[in-house]
Amino acid sequence: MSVFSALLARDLKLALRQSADSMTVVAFFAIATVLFPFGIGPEANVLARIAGGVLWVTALLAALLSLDRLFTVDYEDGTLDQLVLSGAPLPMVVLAKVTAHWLTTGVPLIIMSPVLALTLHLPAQGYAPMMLALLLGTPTVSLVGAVGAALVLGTRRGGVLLSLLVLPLYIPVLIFGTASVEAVITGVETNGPLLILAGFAVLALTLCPWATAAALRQAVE
Amino acid sequence: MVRRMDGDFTPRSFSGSGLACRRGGRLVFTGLAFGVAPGGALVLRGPNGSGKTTLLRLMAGLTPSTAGALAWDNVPIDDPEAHAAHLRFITHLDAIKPAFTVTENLGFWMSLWRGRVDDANLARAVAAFDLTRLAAFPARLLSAGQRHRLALARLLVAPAPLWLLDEPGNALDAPSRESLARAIAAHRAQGGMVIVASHEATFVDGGETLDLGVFTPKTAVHWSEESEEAQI
Amino acid sequence: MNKLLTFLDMGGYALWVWPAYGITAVALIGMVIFARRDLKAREREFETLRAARRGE
Amino acid sequence: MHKFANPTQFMRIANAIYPWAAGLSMILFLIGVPIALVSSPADYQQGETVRILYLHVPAAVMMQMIYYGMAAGSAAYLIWRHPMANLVAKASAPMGAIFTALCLICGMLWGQPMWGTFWVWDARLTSTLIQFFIYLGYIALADAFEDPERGDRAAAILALVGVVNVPIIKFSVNWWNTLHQPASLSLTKSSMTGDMLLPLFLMMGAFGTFYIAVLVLRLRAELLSAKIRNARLSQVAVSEATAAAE
Repeated sequence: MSVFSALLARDLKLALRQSADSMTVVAFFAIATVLFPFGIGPEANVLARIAGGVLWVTALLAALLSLDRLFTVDYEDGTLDQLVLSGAPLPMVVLAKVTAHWLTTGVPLIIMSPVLALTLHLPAQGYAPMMLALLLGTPTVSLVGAVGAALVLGTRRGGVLLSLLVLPLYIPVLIFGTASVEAVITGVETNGPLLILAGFAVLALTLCPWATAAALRQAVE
Repeated sequence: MVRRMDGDFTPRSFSGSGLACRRGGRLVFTGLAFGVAPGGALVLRGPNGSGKTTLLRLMAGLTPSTAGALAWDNVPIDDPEAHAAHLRFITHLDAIKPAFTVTENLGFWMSLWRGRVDDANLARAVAAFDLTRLAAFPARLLSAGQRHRLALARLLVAPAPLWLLDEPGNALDAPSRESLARAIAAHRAQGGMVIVASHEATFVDGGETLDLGVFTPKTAVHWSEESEEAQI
Repeated sequence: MNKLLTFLDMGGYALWVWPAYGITAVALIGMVIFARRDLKAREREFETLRAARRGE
Repeated sequence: MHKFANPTQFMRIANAIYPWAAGLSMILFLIGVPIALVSSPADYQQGETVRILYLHVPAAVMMQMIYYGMAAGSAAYLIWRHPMANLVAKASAPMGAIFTALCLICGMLWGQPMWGTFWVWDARLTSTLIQFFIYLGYIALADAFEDPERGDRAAAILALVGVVNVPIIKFSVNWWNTLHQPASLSLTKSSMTGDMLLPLFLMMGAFGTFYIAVLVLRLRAELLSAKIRNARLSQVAVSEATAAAE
């Protein structure tokens, strides 16, 4: 457990020291969302109809951008070798890094989302489910993304390749994330999509750290 | 003289036998054996490409061996995580975060390996490599030699019986080599072991030498048609 | 003749049925041709390497 | 298991299978295509377009079988370090991608006359499209490393991650599809009659044996490139040794 807390504390401290990195991700989230009214037109009812989906898609892309650097820096400066040799189970190390990633990018995205939802005229009853869905969905995004980020370590075209590997795997989260917002707006009050998102999170939490650990181990071989 | 720290290790011997390793389709070495007793030192020598770094990474458990086994006290290793906890590995890369100060960098490794930061021992590790003056500076301001000393100071923040050092003398000036020699001597005096890959290991006193050139497979140098079949 | 025309017409869906079969045929034959050419090229490369080795 | 781990043994068996697979595939195509195009009846709802089904469905089956095969091979490679298993996975991936593309193209060619548009977000077509991206990801990752062994291992892990995700993606897409537009007509939902099953099975057999035959060719090529790589490596070693001796 000491490895988990030590690594989590270090990553959070680093993120705080280089807070511009997290800010950039949130700024990307904002600018990408704001592009939509320009592309689609400012009619309130059209925007309200697509608000949930737009926020989810841009949040996924923003998270993806930050995932590129999840292991790369540690890989390039030799820290990853040392972390593999930390004496603790590697999935635990992965979990610490993913938790830090979620706290420094997932949480800011959740906090930012209602502000952006305002600009898209999201109906009032949509805010709570949207934030709840992001809260349940972004951990899966970080966990699944970590597998991809570990797999592309040392490749010639890391970032683009990462999107190709990970985005198809994000589709289930996107479907149920958007559906939880839409279910409330269309009046079909249901927790089904949210429960499924929670199920995905549990599944990702049990499987992804091991897959990521396997990928990291072969990256440092 | 570096004083003993709490949570010390029990001296044990470290050995390997029948080791072979294939990298990128090439058999780097084969039939390699070595042994280090508590307090012992082993210097790895050999021409470029003879696998010094590969052997160190194999000893650390990062690279799997194609054949053979490593052992503590002649008991083969079965748990890579427990094995990793018994060693410190200094690679070509310094694993330093430029945004952190010298103390913070070392403090992280200390908390990772020992669960908490012990200021007295941390200060001692910083002093051992003559970094006290720089302790509060962010690592991004350090020169290459200073960064290397900071990486070496990691050896002292948490005790472990086996030190694996890959070319630790590079980028060090004479006084720093002295510091490294002192640290190694103190480590060995406690029953620790050192395995160094180096061209001129002036900082290791009376260690044994392992020439890796001996274990370079001859068949790989002279590609024969019989060996085609077996290789993939 | 008439029979052949009705067959080719595919009940008015010729524009979709024939391209489907055509594209599939092209893809499958392409796979075979590519695999064979690739294999031949590697065999040649290997032979030249082996010859160079013998010539030393 | 060990018998197949040896490339020479494995290829001996594979080469023995090759003429049979190639011949059988040719025969099945020669029987299956005329039945599919001529003697099988038109569907009462879809008319003659149902003939596209005899390509679409076998391609879909191949897409799935090849991916599961790749995942099994990757697992064997990661667990037992079985080199041939990985080679099979690597050689299969581009073929899987082509079958997936064929499945999509045939689905679209069927969709235009039936739905009036080439693309409808039909559950099956959508899952196929996602599967296509998963294939592309595998191929891109396997090819992205300087050291081919690293690419092999990374791609093997990805194949296993993908195989866990495929059913989840299918479930999600089906759920999403029923939520948004209950599809009234689907290429594969038409009631199968006995007359349709015969050409369907013939074409499936033809596709399957075709895959095996081409796979053997591709495996031979892959093995040769491994040998070429080794030969080049030892050439480098020889020139290094000669330089040292001089």
